[in-house]
Amino acid sequence: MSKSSGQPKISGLNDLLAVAYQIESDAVERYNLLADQMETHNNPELVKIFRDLARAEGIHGEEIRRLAGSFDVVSHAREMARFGRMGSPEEAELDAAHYLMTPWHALQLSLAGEERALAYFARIVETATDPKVKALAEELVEEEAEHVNLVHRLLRRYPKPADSWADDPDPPASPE
Amino acid sequence: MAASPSISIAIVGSGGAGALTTVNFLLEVACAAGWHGLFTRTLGPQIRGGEAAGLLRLAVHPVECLPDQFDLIIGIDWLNAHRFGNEIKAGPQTLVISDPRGGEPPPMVTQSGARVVEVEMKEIAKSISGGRPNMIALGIASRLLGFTTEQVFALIAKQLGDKGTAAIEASRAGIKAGFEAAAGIGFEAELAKPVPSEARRWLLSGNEAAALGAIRGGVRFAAAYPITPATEILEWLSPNLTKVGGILLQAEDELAAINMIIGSSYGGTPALTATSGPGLSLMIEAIGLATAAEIPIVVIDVMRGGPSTGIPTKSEQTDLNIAIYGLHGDAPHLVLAPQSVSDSLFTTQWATFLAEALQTPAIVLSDQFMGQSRAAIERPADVAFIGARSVAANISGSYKRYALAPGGVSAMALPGMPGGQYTADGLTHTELGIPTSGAGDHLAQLDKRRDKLDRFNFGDHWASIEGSGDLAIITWGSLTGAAREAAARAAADGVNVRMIAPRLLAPVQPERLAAALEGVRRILVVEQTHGGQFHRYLRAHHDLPAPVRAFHRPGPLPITAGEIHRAIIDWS
Amino acid sequence: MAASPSISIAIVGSGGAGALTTVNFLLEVACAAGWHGLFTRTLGPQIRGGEAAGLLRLAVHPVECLPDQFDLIIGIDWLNAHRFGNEIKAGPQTLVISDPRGGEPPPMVTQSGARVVEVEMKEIAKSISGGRPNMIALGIASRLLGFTTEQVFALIAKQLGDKGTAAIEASRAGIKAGFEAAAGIGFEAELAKPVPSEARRWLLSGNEAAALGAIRGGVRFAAAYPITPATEILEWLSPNLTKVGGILLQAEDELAAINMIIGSSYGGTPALTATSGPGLSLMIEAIGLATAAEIPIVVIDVMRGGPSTGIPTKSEQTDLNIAIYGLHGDAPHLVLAPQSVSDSLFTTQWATFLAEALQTPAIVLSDQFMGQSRAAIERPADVAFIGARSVAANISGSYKRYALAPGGVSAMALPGMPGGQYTADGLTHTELGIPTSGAGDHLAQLDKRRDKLDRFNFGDHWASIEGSGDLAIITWGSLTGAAREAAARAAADGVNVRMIAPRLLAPVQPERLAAALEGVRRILVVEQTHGGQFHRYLRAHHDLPAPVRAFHRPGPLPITAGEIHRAIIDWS
Amino acid sequence: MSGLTTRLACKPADYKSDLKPIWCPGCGDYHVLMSFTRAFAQLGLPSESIAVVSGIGCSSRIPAYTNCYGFHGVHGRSLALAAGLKVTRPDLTVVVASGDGDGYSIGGNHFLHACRRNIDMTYVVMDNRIYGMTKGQPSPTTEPEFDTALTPGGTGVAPFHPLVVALASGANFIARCFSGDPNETADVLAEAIRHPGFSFVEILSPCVTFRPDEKEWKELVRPASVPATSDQGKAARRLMTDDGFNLGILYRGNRPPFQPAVGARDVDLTELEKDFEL
Amino acid sequence: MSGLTTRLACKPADYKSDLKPIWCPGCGDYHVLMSFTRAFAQLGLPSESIAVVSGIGCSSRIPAYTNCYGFHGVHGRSLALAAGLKVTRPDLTVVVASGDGDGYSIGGNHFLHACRRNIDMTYVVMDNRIYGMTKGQPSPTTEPEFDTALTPGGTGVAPFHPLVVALASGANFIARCFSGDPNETADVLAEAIRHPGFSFVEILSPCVTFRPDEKEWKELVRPASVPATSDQGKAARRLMTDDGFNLGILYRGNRPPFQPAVGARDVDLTELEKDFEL
Ligand SMILES: Cc1ncc(C[n+]2csc(CCOP(=O)(O)OP(=O)(O)O)c2C)c(N)n1
Ligand SMILES: Cc1ncc(C[n+]2csc(CCOP(=O)(O)OP(=O)(O)O)c2C)c(N)n1
Ligand code: SF4
Ligand code: SF4
Ligand SMILES: [Mg+2]
Ligand SMILES: [Mg+2]
Repeated sequence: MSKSSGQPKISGLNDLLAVAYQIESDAVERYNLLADQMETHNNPELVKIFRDLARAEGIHGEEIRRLAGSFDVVSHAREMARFGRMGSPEEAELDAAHYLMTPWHALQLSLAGEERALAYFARIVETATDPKVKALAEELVEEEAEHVNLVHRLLRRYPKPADSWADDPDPPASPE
Repeated sequence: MAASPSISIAIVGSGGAGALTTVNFLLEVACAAGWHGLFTRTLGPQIRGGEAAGLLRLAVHPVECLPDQFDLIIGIDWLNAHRFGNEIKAGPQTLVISDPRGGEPPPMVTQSGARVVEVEMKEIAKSISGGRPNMIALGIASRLLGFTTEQVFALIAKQLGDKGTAAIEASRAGIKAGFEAAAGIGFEAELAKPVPSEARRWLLSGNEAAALGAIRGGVRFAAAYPITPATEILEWLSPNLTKVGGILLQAEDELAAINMIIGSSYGGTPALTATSGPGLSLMIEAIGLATAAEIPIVVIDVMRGGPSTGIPTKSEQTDLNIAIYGLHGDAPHLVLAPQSVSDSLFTTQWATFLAEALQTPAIVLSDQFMGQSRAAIERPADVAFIGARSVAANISGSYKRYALAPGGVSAMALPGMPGGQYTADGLTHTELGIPTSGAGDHLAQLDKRRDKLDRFNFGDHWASIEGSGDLAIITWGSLTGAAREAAARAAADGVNVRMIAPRLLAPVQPERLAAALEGVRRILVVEQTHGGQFHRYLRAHHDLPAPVRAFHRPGPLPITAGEIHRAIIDWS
Repeated sequence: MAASPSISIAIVGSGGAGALTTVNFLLEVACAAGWHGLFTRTLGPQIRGGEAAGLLRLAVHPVECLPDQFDLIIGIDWLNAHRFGNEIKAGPQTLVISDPRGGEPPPMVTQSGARVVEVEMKEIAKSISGGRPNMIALGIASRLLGFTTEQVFALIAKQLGDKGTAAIEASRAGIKAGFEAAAGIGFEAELAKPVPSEARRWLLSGNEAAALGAIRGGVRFAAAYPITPATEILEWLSPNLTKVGGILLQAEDELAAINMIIGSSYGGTPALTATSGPGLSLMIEAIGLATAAEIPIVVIDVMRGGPSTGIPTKSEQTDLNIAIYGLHGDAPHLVLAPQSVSDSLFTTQWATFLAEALQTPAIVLSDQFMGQSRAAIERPADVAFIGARSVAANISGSYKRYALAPGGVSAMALPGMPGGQYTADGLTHTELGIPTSGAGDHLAQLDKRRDKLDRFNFGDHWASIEGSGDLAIITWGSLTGAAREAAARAAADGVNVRMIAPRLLAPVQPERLAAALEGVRRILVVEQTHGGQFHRYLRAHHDLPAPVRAFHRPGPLPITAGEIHRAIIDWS
Repeated sequence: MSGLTTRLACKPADYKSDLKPIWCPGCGDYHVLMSFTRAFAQLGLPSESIAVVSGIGCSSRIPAYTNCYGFHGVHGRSLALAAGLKVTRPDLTVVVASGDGDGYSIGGNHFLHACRRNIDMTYVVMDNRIYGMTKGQPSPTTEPEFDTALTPGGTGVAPFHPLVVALASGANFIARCFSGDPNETADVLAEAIRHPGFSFVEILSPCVTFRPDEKEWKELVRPASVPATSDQGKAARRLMTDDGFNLGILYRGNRPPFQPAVGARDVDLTELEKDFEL
Repeated sequence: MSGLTTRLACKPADYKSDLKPIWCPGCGDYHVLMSFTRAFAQLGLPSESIAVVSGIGCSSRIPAYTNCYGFHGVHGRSLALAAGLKVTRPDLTVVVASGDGDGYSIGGNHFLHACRRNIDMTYVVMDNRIYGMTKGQPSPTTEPEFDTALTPGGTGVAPFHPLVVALASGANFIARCFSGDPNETADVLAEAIRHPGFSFVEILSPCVTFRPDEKEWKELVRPASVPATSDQGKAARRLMTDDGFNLGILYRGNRPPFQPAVGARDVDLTELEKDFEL
């Protein structure tokens, strides 16, 4: 399927702030959703990882809100920051989730998100005409790059699991 | 403590922990060593990754019910285990092995007074390449139960043969580590030595047993619409019917499934469908058609918690009413209930035989507990109940499909037979099958259909009747095992109890029940319903010769021998 | 011979002869003159042109059952009339008017000892331009019954007003000719003078009465799938619901119909469907859903001969079992039965009220006899039973749809109410409506649904209780009228009989029945089934305090007062 | 069509039973009965090798009027019953008879799935656009403005397209006939029976009693102007847009019929026990 | 769509309940839930003015996961239940959620007739070509060769074309979506809700547990290359021949929705008695 998509149009600093905020808050929501799933499906290690990731993204979001000062990024984001087909760049892909997934998988998801966010802001850096927008975008690129590095570092602690990671000797259930 | 004739183990662990597989391994090891056993699963609402527990009871004799309490409970982890509530009863005698990294044991354990021993199963597993905590649990349990590593390894080699040597090695290492971890743990319960026996033994579920029984009885066509907890019957039948020249068709819904089997049987091929409460509801209209048109069919209803969608994964006996009384009009038909995993084979086979012999629908009331439990049983004997309906031969002159034959059963022409052409009909009909609204024909055909059931000699299989006390337990279905055990315990207390469990629920056998109740002075009716359906049903059709107490409660928790025992003592 | 309080007429004729219309005219003439009456039709299997008979009983008091025998039988023709078998009983007292060109009178007439008078109705009609033999029959009957030509002409003018003067003239001429033809015929039976009364009177069928009762009780939505003999309920409702702001939707099948009414009621609009046995069978699953999800609905089952397609045009009481016991799981719900054409209104209204008050399905068991008979009745009083379910108001905090309220009935939020959002569910659920398989929740909700029915005070309407003898007839439904008449006849013989006819069949009212049976020494259970369903049902739920005889037989012939009277005498 | 040997020189009368129809004189179903017996005679099938299966309705009364094996089942379920019969008795010729209420209203789901399943049988719907047996309620093919007691002023609901539904569901042979032309109908029926897989024949069969207006049909029907296609896309478009009065074989597919092998049955059942042995 | 006034500035989260889905992580239905809440937020509907009605299946669990009024009824009957609700409560927005088993197998008949009836509601089928809830049996859309325990080696039965069936039965709006694109799906859903009459949205929603092969769907789906048509003949041909992976609004009809007038209810009931008076 084509990965083209409608993306919010950035026509000023406030727009970028709003979009950046929205990206983080979408990511928070997504990580929390994944954490909920892991809670329901009895994978406590992953619950913790996703909650941590959500918390981290939440902190970024708050930073952006602080950056915006008195401007209400939250409602501005709701009005203009709608992403098309592939969704918000930093959202972890839901369909990659698995009840037996390991920290390595979670970090792969996170890495992909950070990389998409990095690419997204990098494109704004390239295309922006408004210097203030460009400057903020550069800052965001740097930050995302830092996140990418952080995830890479974390990944060293969690090597790729064996191919049998999803093996479940027990059969599925049929609750209805 | 002296060796006990039975011992019970529960292993708890959430999705992926392999709790169920472990219990299954334990069962197989025990069976290979000559013990009997019964294995039930209990699961959370998730399809994958839910909390799970395997409940196992091993014994020197065949096992038909769960224990009152577990002797050994192993928590590989306790995530969401509180959802099992009272399903896994522990007591001060219980030994609990708990992985401290697997969360808090639930109240059912901590409040029971059970002795809890912590073993870091996950950590131990990590130290083994490819190690899994459930193999540690298997090792622990095996040692505590008195199995040898050789016994367990032999099974592993057989079961994991196709997983490669690395997997087998990892499992062996895990089991060994489990054995070591169990070394210092005292466990008082001890299972008595198996009783040597020459009997060939099987390990299977009630659903599988019922399916095999149907084939033995002659079924060669099945129509399937999946529903929990009956699906396994259909899934077992599908490849196995093919092996015996039969066919299974997946239907679009239960309305289609029931009509498909009527079509098959009309054509001469004995046919079956299996379902549960919601599906049975949808089949009601056509079961009435089969009754009126005198087409033999077998409908297995694996009961689950009701009403409506209810609790699909748990057992109850609450489809008794619909099975017996559910058809509109006066529509006598057969209702039978197996009494154990093993008896599921016999009763379903017999039901098939009876349906064919009496040209009428037979509803077989199994339940989730019996249907989905796996038990080690002695191979059921081959019995002579093989469906052979009365088929018309050498038809000459005008053929009367619904002739008023003496026993009520008239010979059936099958499509293809010259001269036998008739139209099967759900309308009130004459002996020729022609629609009529005449009072005489209506009455004659109603009499015919009633009499063929009432006058048939069902023989001794109609019920299990055991013991001779003046207190009689009347129960049915999968509660028979628990009632039998309760009676044995009461006998040990000096209270003689008679147990009567009808396998044939309809048509009623009033003389036979009266004879079975001769001399009885107290009656205890035991059933797993909220409304006391079985009790009401007994009252409706029998003059019970002594005061009655009705002990009944709904699911989802199985009624235990202990509960029945208490009810006996209270009523003695 | 003294004037009799009731007199019965049957007019027989095949397709086109107008037998039914003639009887209807007679009924209307009699009603206009102040008598009461009950009119039943009986028909051959053809859709058009079949043999038909109109059976009419006129009386000074409201009529609720057919006679044992007819006083006057007019055969416009006798083509295929033998098919009516015993439906039109004649005896030596009977006068039969027969057209010699209409074929041989059937054995039921010729073997009865009845006096047969030949009148060439067809020939007489031919002599009149536009004349029809049924108008001759109308004239004959009218004169024999003692009506005047003016009375008959007045009706003709009203009924045929839109057919033009030629048609009216032809009819008048025919009637006059009939009067003349009857001049010489002696007829001993004489109907007593009507009892003057100020009561407003209606002429309607039980099906119409039930439909009006439903609307009075609050029904504003109906879903329809046609089936004999319930279709008239739906056909009457369709235009009439529109008049009161309601809607009728034709469904694709009964599965849809029942689910549609559940949807309507969930949204707050009281709803109904009407069907007969085969359709009820298909509704069973969803009635269970409504029970579990606590959605009030009303299902009218107009019973016909069963099982299966059975005898669609004839009456039986054989859907009692399915109505009471037909749901899978433990699923208590309401079952009610009207006792006459007139009572169809009250009972259906009350059923609607109760369903709404108790948030549960109500099945109303009418039957073909009551449903399709037309009767002159006194306008039933307006009663206060207007559905008003407990609706949640001012919801704040978390809304518990299935809260364990003291009476078992919890307030229902309706879509659109802020804060009341919940999901109705057929799965076992918590008070919030969330699916669960917990034993505690399951039991609590089963208790709730049982208790709300058991603890409700249904008041005196639960049964008709009449008389005070020590022999009690227990009966139900449309047999109440015949039983009442039998009791009256027995009283005339000096045998005092108590009649108990429960209008509320479920939940059972054991204390009330016990009180009603105080002092009784013999019990006669009367019902129209083959299997004795009602008798079994009474045994199941009540300790009947005296010896019981069960008098039951299937349809299609209605059970008469005479038969019940005989059974009383035999048992006294 | 069955593998039973055919009988020579069969007359249509050989396929009629002695039972006299309860149908109203003038009913289109008399013609349909005639077409049945002519088609059977044309195919020379032994009458005992044919099973005629139906539901409930005037049209569904047809089995007992033939001299074949018959099943007059419950309302709307004939196709399911026939499926169970045919897969276990592939030697029989199975013809299913239905009405527009029985087949398209209550029986709609089985129609979808019978088409999909493509078992070798012939499905005949006598469409009179009304419920005859229950005295004139609208069916799924009734015109939205047609007035009835149950739906005064009409249902307001558009009729559906049974032939397109059949096509979309996988029917292998789709034809429309008019009862008033029993010879042509017999030919199409014979062709439908011969065609492997699920054949669907919609027969316009007027109800003189509740739809006297349908007498006009004989003026409206016409043979389809183009021959049968086997192109599903083309057929879909054509059937979706036709006016319901084009007659003939309109679609003829070539999906192989569904027939699981019926194996030898006298096998040793102990084979099945192996899985269970300890 | 309902006439209730819409609320401004609704967030998708406002339409989610606290209940945690039992769905397997990775299941497409999580995305569908997201699309539901986004569509509702986009339309700004008060959550209490929406009713989500379903049958039984994994997909049918969705009502309780929204913060709307919900009905989790019996298997296959959601459309009928919803019809009774919507005609008597035209003020509500009614969305019906189903699976390919619930909707096309047991529920097939109501699908046909809901399309015909054209009541203003939106019907969403989460098609994963399998029975998820009962552990992997084939549905009407399952490929014939797909192997399952119940049908070893496959059913051998061709899948049917739900979109053509919908069209032939009278659906007024027909779309196909992919769960993996929840924004696009939300847009289509919002459009479907807005569209008067019966709107049918088939959402390809992979079952990771019993159909891991469906992960490939994201590579197969593509926006339809032509815009929605309102020409039934064209639509029939196009839908009959497409490969099942063309996404978007594929047919948009303009039949007026069916909604009998709901009149004033406080009328004098004695009016009704006139017919009976002697
Ligand atoms: C379950 C059930 N519902 C309803 C009926 C009543 N019924 C009998 S025939 C019929 C409709 C028949 O219409 P159609 O199939 O078009 O046949 P026709 O009489 O027009 O030939 C109905 C609704 C029934 N017999 N069974
Ligand atoms: C009457 C009835 N028959 C069968 C079932 C069992 N059942 C529950 S869900 C289901 C199939 C669900 O498949 P689908 O609609 O595709 O949903 P999915 O789980 O794939 O989302 C079945 C057969 C039931 N609950 N009720
Ligand atoms: S009612 Fe109509 S369909 Fe039925 S027999 Fe008469 S004419 Fe034929
Ligand atoms: S079984 Fe399949 S459809 Fe059901 S929740 Fe799991 S992934 Fe989803
Ligand atoms: Mg018709
Ligand atoms: Mg599915």
